[in-house]
Amino acid sequence: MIAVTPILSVATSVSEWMFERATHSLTLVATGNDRFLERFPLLLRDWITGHLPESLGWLAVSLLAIVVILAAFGLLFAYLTLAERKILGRIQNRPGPNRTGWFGLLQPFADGIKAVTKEDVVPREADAVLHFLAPVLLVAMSLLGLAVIPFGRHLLAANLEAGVLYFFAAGAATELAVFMAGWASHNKYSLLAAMRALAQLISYELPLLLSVVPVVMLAGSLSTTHIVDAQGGWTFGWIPHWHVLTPWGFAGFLMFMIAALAESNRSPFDLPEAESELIAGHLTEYSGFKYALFFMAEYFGMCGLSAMAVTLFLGGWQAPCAFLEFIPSYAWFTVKLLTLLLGFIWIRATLPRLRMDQLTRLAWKFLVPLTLLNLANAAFWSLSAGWSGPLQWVRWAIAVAVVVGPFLFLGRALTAGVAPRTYRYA
Amino acid sequence: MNLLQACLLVSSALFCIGLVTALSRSNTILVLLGIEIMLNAANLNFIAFWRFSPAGTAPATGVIFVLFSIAVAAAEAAVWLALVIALYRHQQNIRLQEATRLKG
Amino acid sequence: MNLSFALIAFLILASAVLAATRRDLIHSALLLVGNWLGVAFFYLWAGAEFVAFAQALVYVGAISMVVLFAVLLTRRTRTELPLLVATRDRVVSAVLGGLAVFGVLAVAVLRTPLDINPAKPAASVSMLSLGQQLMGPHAAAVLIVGVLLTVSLLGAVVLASSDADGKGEAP
Amino acid sequence: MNLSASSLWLIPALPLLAAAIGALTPRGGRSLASGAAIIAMVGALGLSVAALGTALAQPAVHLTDNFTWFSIGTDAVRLGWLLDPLTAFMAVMVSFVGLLIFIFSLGYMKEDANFTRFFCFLSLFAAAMLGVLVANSLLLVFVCWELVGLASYLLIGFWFHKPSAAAAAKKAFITTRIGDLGLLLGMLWLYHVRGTLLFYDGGNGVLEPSSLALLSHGKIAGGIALSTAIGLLIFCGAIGKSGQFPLHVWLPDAMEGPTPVSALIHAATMVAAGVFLIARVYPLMLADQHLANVSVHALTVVAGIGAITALLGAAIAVGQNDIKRVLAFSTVSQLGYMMLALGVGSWVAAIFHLLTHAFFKALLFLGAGSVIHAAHHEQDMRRLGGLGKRMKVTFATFAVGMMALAGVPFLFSGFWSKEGILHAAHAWPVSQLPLVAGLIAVVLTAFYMTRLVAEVFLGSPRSDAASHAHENSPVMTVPLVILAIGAVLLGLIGTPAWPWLQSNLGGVVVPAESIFEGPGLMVLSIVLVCLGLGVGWALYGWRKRRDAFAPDPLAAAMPGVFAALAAKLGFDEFYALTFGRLNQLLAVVADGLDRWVWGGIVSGVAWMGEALGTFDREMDESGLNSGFDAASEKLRGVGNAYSRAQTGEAHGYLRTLAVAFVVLALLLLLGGVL
Repeated sequence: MIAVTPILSVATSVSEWMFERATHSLTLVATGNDRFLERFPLLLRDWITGHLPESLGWLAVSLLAIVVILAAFGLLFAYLTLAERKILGRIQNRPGPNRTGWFGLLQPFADGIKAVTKEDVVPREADAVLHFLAPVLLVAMSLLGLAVIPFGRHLLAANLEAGVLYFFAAGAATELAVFMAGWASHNKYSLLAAMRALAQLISYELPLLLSVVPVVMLAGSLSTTHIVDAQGGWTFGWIPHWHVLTPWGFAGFLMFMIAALAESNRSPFDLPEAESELIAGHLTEYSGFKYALFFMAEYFGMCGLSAMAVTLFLGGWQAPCAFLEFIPSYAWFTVKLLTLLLGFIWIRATLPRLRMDQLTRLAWKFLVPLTLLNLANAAFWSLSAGWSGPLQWVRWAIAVAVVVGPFLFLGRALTAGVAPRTYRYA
Repeated sequence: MNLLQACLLVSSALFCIGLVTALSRSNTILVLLGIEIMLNAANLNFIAFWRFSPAGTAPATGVIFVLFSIAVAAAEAAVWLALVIALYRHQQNIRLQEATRLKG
Repeated sequence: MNLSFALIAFLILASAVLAATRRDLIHSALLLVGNWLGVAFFYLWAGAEFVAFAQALVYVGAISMVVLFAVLLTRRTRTELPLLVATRDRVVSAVLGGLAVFGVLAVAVLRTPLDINPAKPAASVSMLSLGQQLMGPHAAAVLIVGVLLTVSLLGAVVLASSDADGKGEAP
Repeated sequence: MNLSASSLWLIPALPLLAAAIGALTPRGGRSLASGAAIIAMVGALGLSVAALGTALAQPAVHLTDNFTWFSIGTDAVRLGWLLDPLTAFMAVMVSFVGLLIFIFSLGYMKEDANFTRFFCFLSLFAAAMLGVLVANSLLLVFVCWELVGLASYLLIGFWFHKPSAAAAAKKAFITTRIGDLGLLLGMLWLYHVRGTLLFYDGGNGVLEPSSLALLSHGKIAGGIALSTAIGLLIFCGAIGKSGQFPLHVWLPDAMEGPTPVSALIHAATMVAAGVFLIARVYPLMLADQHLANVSVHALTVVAGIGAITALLGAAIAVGQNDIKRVLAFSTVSQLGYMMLALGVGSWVAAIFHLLTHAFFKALLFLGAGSVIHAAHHEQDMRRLGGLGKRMKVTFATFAVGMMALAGVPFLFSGFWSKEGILHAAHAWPVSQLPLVAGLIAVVLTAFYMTRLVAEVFLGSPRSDAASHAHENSPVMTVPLVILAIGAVLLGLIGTPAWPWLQSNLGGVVVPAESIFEGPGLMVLSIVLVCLGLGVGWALYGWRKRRDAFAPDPLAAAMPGVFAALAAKLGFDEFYALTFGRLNQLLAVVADGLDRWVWGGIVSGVAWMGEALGTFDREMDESGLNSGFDAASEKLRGVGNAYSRAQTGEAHGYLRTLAVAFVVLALLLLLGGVL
């Protein structure tokens, strides 16, 4: 009863609200005079919805978007797990899964079948309702953010004026779900993990949002489409105007990615599930499909944050060079997204896990001051937009100095007295 | 009864639920949560009045008021977390009716 | 329109009532999060997108965390305390007081003739104009809120920090 | 390459930025501080060359970019940047010579603990000097001028733990301040008369014809024109900065600073500022020339001072034993030449000599620095000797510098620029005395430079330090070689046969003549140079000094004259006895006034305050307090009664609030107010 009411209510109000958005984006389509490949998804959609009566059109459009996102990211999730296992294996000098299907290509489906058929164990002392709700809520919340990501020139589920804010508001609820999982399990390791997760998520929420603010400030909009449009165009036809290619954007991108690593509980920030200390953290008392749901949520969160990073800093679906524009925009988006996701996997294979105090120190003493400075830097960048001639160089020099100087200074100050580690008996 | 009045009634009911929570529960955290409910009820009113105000008046005052109210609520939450922790450290529990040491 | 309003109102009120009556503090807190989300949906229904997202971000993302932290940091055992007689008296008086207030408010609301303008478009305030208003006529208030947040954060740290020498504890 | 006047500020801004970086660098960041300084100078050089390109496109035009600094009432104080060939040539010279000196310092100051501070100050020095060059306002010039003074103070006193260095820094600072007072007065007067200090401002600047006509019309007491008075006051500043008689005394003492600093002061920056300033305000100095019935022309004074200084400096240099002091007095003498050239009406010749002098004097100083560095800070030429065999590069380059300074004919730049000055003096209608003084100085210059080279590089080593000296690293010798090449080649751009520099500097094409312009004078000066070299060789080169304690041959011949020259003609003692005494007397009077008169008044006021306070306190305690006590008791009683309502229970308060609200609302509702 408790669970059903909010979901019903959410469904109605959100769908009504989506209706207005969907009609809005429908009008946007007709003006496109680009290539066939670019419009192909839209044509497909119109062909499908064309069979339905006019009054149900908006519903079909919304449902179609949801189904496509679910299918695409579900498949991406499946093969991302495989890719992660394979890549980690190669990095650690072992083959990785290669028995199921060609090169192990059927492994994800085997895993899925195994997860579904396993027994769903709920501890006797556990809070049954919350224990059930936690994974559901987690997956739902990590999917919500994908609605505002422009996957291509015309591929956007909901064109919100406050899209960036919506993304982070939707993401905020995942912390709650992690806590619910930890608390409902009635297991001290789970609870400890939940506490850790809370502290970590609160700490990194701040730099994450602060590194986004410069982008919003420079683009002058919270709408994801506007932000991508603001990064369009090229200098000399081959240097794109992506935010990552400015001093503040580069610094902001790096800090956004660090905070995103922490927000999605990925290594080296995976303290809540540090197996050497906490068994499996908040996942300890979960098994079967619920366990799989947690994994799904983690990968969805990772995909969502990476997609946001692509949108905010890497130019979204824009092509890197003018003459490469013939390749459809969603292909470019996919390439950038996959690059970032592979970066996530690579980092997991490379870096050791942080300690709790190092984790919070990194957030509060390093990232937060740097992001604040970066905000001032972006303000300078926007104020000095009119400088030209030799002043252009001065502008770059100042902006780079504001990024690099504090980085060196803070880094030195924080590592002062910490000698480089020596492994005497290793 | 029109829609605005319905909104106002809902917010009044929410306010009273918050009030009852704050008055009846002995746990300090719940008392403070009751206060948060009352704050939300007030915000509800602002938005309701803004939504149904006659066209052409007061462009976005209600929205801006609620934004500031939310910001103040965030500040308040930080302070009351500290208060609860300080209270807990002093009397080893967080029952509000026992926190009477400053009585004259 | 009215159906969704009724559902949202039901969500808001039901979650608030349940939160007020649960024994388990964690359940109360989580239900309250539901209540706050309901309020966010109400804002969305009313067309105040930005406020709705801000509400979700601040209440669901931040204040709920603070609540859960407070609960976990002050919890001693999971066993519930017995209901005391003094508590029962207080509950009764509280419910009576609450009903009285609600009665007064309801009468006041119902007796006031209120003109409404349902023809008003939903999202009448664009993000740009909102930002210009905040940075223009309300810039001073934004600054003051910033100062307030900083001061309250510092104050909270001072309040919650344990006294280093141990002498600051009350006797 | 082109650089507009509005971007001109970047030239001084780059070294200034480097100075800021140097100031913020901790002691360990040697490479950061020096790297920033050198990169900034390279940048400034590049920009200066670009500016030169822009200026040479239209040599006769003064490109300006003026802006309002701030406004008071209806008046606006305006500053600006100025780009003409004078600015551009000077900027190229300053940044190029400065760059080489910076590089040399890398080696020279390698062992110093305060390496980063040194480069910070050097950059500040260069920035201030470049600021003087690009300013289009006397006010801005003055600001940078004083910054030059500050930087020189910091650098001369760089080794402030040496008492002599600290004293020298103070002396340099105070002496130049005396001149600056004149400059400040002249500036204020000019502002009072014209209401602006911009040089060129589209017809309204102080150096433009309308303003000059106004200034030369006005006459003041003593029968001199207004422009003469202002010009002479501005010249006071130049006297102080450029070490002219009678304020030349600080310049030799400035040798207490590290040698690269001496090179920078003497070659490129500080002393050049004075000559540059006069060249900059030359239209103002020239404004009174057409007046016949005045008692004195400004330029006559300039020429006189220059001639005296040229002669005096050359004479005193003969009697010095410290390498750097000889060079210092030679600078005094050469600056005298430049002033002389300005005075006799040829500012182009003065700037030409300034440019060539910058190269060979920087070369000589850096060469001396190389010697000093190699000989473990031995500066007394009697204790050196025989270094030519051990330090071949230094010797060769130093010899080039010496010949350029002495004016050895045809090949060396100093010859051409000096010839230009002598010809200008010869053509001066007022008097031939400056020419005579210049010719005597030519002999003396050749003589003392021969002495210096013979004593230091020839013969045999006369101390341990000298016998163990060896050549320095390339970081020090390469700048020497570059400067030596410059010292030879730079003369070629200003020969009478191809007066490229002269034509471009003034914006008026100077017709080319044959190489041997005015053959009589040239032959005379060549003969005089040979005479000086010959006498020098006869006295010092023919029979070399055996040991450090042998008497100087000249002293043996003329003991009285030599002693007087060695004592610098007693200027320091004279000043100490007159101005120093006067100052002390004033200080005693001021001290007495402070201690007895003002101190007494202050103590009296304080005593009165104390007495009033005592009276007040007595009144309070006896009269007012009892009344307040009674009132306080009452308040406390009320408070006690009121505090009973405070139960300490938060629930209770909230309940009361709710009930009160209901009651109030009911009252309003039933009362029909709503």
